[in-house]
Amino acid sequence: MGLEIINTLILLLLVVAALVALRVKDLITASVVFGVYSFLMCLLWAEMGAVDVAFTEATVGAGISTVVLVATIFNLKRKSSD
Amino acid sequence: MFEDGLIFLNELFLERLNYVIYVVLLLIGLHAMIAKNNFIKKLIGMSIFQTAIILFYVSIGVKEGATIPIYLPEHDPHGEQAYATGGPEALTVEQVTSYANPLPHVLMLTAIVVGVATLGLALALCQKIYQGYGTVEEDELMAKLEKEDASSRKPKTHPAGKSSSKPEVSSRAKRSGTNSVGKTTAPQAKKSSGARKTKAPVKKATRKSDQKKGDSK
Amino acid sequence: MKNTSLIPVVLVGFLLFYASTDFPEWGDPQSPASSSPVSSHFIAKTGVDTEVPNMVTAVLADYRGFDTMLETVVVFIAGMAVLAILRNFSRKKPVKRGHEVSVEPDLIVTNTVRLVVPVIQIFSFYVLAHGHVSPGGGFQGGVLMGASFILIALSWDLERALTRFPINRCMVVAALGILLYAGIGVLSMALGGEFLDYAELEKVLPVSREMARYHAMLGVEIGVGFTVTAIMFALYANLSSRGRLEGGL
Amino acid sequence: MMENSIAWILLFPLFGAVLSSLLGMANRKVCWPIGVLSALGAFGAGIMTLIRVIDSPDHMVVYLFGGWTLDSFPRGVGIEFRADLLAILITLIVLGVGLCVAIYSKLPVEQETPEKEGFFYPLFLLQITGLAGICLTGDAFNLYVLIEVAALTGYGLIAMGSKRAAAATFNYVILGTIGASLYLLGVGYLYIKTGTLNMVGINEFIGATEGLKESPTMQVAFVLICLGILIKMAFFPLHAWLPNAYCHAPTATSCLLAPLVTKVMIYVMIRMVLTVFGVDFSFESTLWSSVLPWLVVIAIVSAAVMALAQREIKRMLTYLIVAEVGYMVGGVWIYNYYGMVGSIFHIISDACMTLCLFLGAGLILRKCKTTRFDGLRGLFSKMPLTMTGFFVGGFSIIGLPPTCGFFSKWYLITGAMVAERWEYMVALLFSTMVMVVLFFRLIERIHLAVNESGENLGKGHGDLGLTKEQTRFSEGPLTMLVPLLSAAAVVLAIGIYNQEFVDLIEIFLDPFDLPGEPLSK
Repeated sequence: MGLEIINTLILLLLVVAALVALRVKDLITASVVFGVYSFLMCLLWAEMGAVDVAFTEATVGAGISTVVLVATIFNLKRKSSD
Repeated sequence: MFEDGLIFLNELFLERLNYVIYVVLLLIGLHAMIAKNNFIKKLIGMSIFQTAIILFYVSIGVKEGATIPIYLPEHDPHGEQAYATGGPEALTVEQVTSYANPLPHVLMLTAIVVGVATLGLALALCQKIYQGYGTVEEDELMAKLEKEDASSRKPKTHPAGKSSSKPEVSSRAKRSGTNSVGKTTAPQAKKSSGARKTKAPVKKATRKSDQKKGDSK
Repeated sequence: MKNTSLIPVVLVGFLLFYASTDFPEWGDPQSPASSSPVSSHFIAKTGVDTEVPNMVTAVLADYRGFDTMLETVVVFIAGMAVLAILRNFSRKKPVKRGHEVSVEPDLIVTNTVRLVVPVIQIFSFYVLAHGHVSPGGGFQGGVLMGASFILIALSWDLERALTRFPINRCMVVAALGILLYAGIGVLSMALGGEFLDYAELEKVLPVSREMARYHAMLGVEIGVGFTVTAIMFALYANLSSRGRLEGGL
Repeated sequence: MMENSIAWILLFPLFGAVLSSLLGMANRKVCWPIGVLSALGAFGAGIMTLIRVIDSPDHMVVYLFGGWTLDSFPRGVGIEFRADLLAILITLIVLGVGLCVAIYSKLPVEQETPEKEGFFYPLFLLQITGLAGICLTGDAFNLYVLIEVAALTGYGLIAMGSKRAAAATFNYVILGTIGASLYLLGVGYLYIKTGTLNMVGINEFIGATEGLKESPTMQVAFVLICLGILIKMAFFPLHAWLPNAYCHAPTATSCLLAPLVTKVMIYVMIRMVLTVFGVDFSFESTLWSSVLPWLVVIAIVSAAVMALAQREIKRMLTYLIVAEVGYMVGGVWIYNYYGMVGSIFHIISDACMTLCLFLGAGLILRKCKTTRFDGLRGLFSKMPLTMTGFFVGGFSIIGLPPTCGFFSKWYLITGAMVAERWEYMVALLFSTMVMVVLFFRLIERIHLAVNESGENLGKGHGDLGLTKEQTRFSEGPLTMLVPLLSAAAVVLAIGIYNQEFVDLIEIFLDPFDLPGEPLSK
């Protein structure tokens, strides 16, 4: 039962993180929140028994994707219109 | 009828929360890809869309009470048990149910890789668009593209053969052609907002340097 | 505009909710996906077929090795395409950006990185080589390795990272990774099997058919690791400097 | 070599890509020969496989990667390539077009994307790998990976052009990813219900399990897969990415992508309908199969009208592609024998004629520096061979005998008549009329000096109104002209030997229970 509560909590946080990442106007914040989203996703998968997928998501989604997004945003405008 | 509904809701929100949340995330991502104006936001939406699908696949692989798909020591092909019996043996049916299904995990490893490859490529495209047009906002880009089209068309038209129907045709062609994902904008509205906004980047360009200095540190 | 773009979203959402009423029980071991002969075979026989304890690695690199080769190719394509899009050979004139600042790298940061990078790199080798037994494998190891170079670029500057791993060498390493992967496949084809039929490698390796698969999988993972390391770093190097490969963030 | 010929179809371009990226760093000059040679090698392997397929008793060659043979392992443990007659025919078209464009690409690449040969040829060859793999694979998830291989190389190849191309590609990336992801989701739904990813395995499971055909999950899976593929093939309301992407792409890229990508996706749809879901399920899952034919009619008519509004050859051709996609999708959903034959035959012939037109447009662009209609005055007397090749493609799109376009259209119309789908037939005839108008307007302009408003600038009988400069004979370079002329020859040859192709298609369609009598019986 304890696991299910964690599961539910993560799932709800995921939706929150996704909405925040898409709503904030500052793109750096958005990409960091997206990193948080990826990491929550990674936790969820680890909990569901997909350790390899979780590992990959931790390195790629929370790591490389965020770094590459930030690197790009530094070369563009930081503010978004929506 | 009412009780059926309650049972359904209970099932939906307690046992199948994963399936609900994946659909919600997928729709959030899809909506962002279609409706967001900023390209980076579109790409974040794209990643959310893809991870939602991955979440769905991983949910398929879950088995009640099963462990991760790595052999426990007693089934390890290089473990003591295997040496004692002279080699690894196939698992029995009961033992099979004690491991999670590895196939969706494998598929999703591939999908994650494809996702990051697409993201990298799309970010490179964003930079190239920004180098060319100074914006990564869809409406501003559309306005600039229309301007560019109009100016590239003018000098080539023959002065004698310039017919009155020309501009109408070209705008019609564009309406059908340059329609993008966010094709739902009425062309009229796009034009007016574009005209308003085209002035902004000029001003911003001068301010950009100090603004960015502030941003970077 | 917001409202019209909701129409496809609502339609897709309706479809998906409609379908999910019909899914099998959550986590049911008897559901078609979990009880199908294919996944039962993976769970029951991976040890017999390949002697690899981590089923995911075995399925990834051997049973569905062709998929993984194409996945590596996708990574390679991304690197090539980013280079092709961003490199501008005709105009070499550097464009000075507003936010570029020329301060010395921070002492604490650089010294920490100096300590951390070797650890990350050794860990990435561990992840790659230990992928048969624990979570991990070529892809994760490669990403970690690439991340260590990105860390160098972040804490000093891009030039410093590029002197350690020049962009041309990146592309050579990436291509070599694919060559290694496909080469193992072709070698097994030359020895009389199908493409990627690692078991045939027993003819050149002093081990059994199962262990030949085991070792060939390691070779394949190394190939994946090569490509991913190089491309992840090349992606960062190009994206952070608009393809000019200098300055960086 | 012989028994592994299917693998070599993919391996030649793969190794060619790796080699040309490695050697291209040292010397860019070697990239083109490597590209041509590996395309040639793949084509040879394709021919070899075709011979094997025709010789084999059940017209099928199955190749199991990794040696996971069917007699000791369950089906779907490894990845399977299945070359039946349809698959190998489409593969050969892919490889042939690839070879043609590889030869053609030498000069356009040097001119339009200078110093980028080391990137162009690897991406070009991997595109061929991806498309050929899509045709051959027998595994639903492997198909997704190959679609992504083809898509990513396509993005890279298109965006190599101008900055405008990058803007067009971005839309392609977003829509293409939506399409591929929807396909992936559909495969997930299939997997949750059937527990296998192998196409034949899925089909057997659907046939063997009671009540699976009525299950909502299967229905939604079918809709999602179709939706994803329809986005990828630029079916009319979802076509927004195509015209801009192909217009602004470098010449060699548009010559490779325009004939192949949409057609290969239609092949995927046919494969899904026939092999994966089965005829019964696909055509009797009520809602979708009654909506689609009407969408097809709208698609054909509106794409034809939009093509009519264009004043530029390349852009006009892109809308023609969208209209042709409507033909082929319609042919599949007529749901009878002739429609299916017409659809498959039209994939083959449309690939050839689109190739012809785009190669011709590339040559025109090189000579005139523009593809706008008013820049083409009197081009025929300048480059007669090029224009002949171009118009062979044009006549084939209109559907004049003896080009291959006539015969495929003939089957489509026969199918529509037999199934009494009059609305589809009217749409077909309407778009044929539009194409007649389009091409004869072009012919007028290219033969005579006619200005934008249609007024002839000539002085009288026998005077075309051309200056000396405009009539000086100057054909394009040989590496570009030869592929164009051979493509034109192939268009005519397929038209003349159409019966042989139809026979092969009929052999393929024999086991599927489609309504309507086969022609040969």
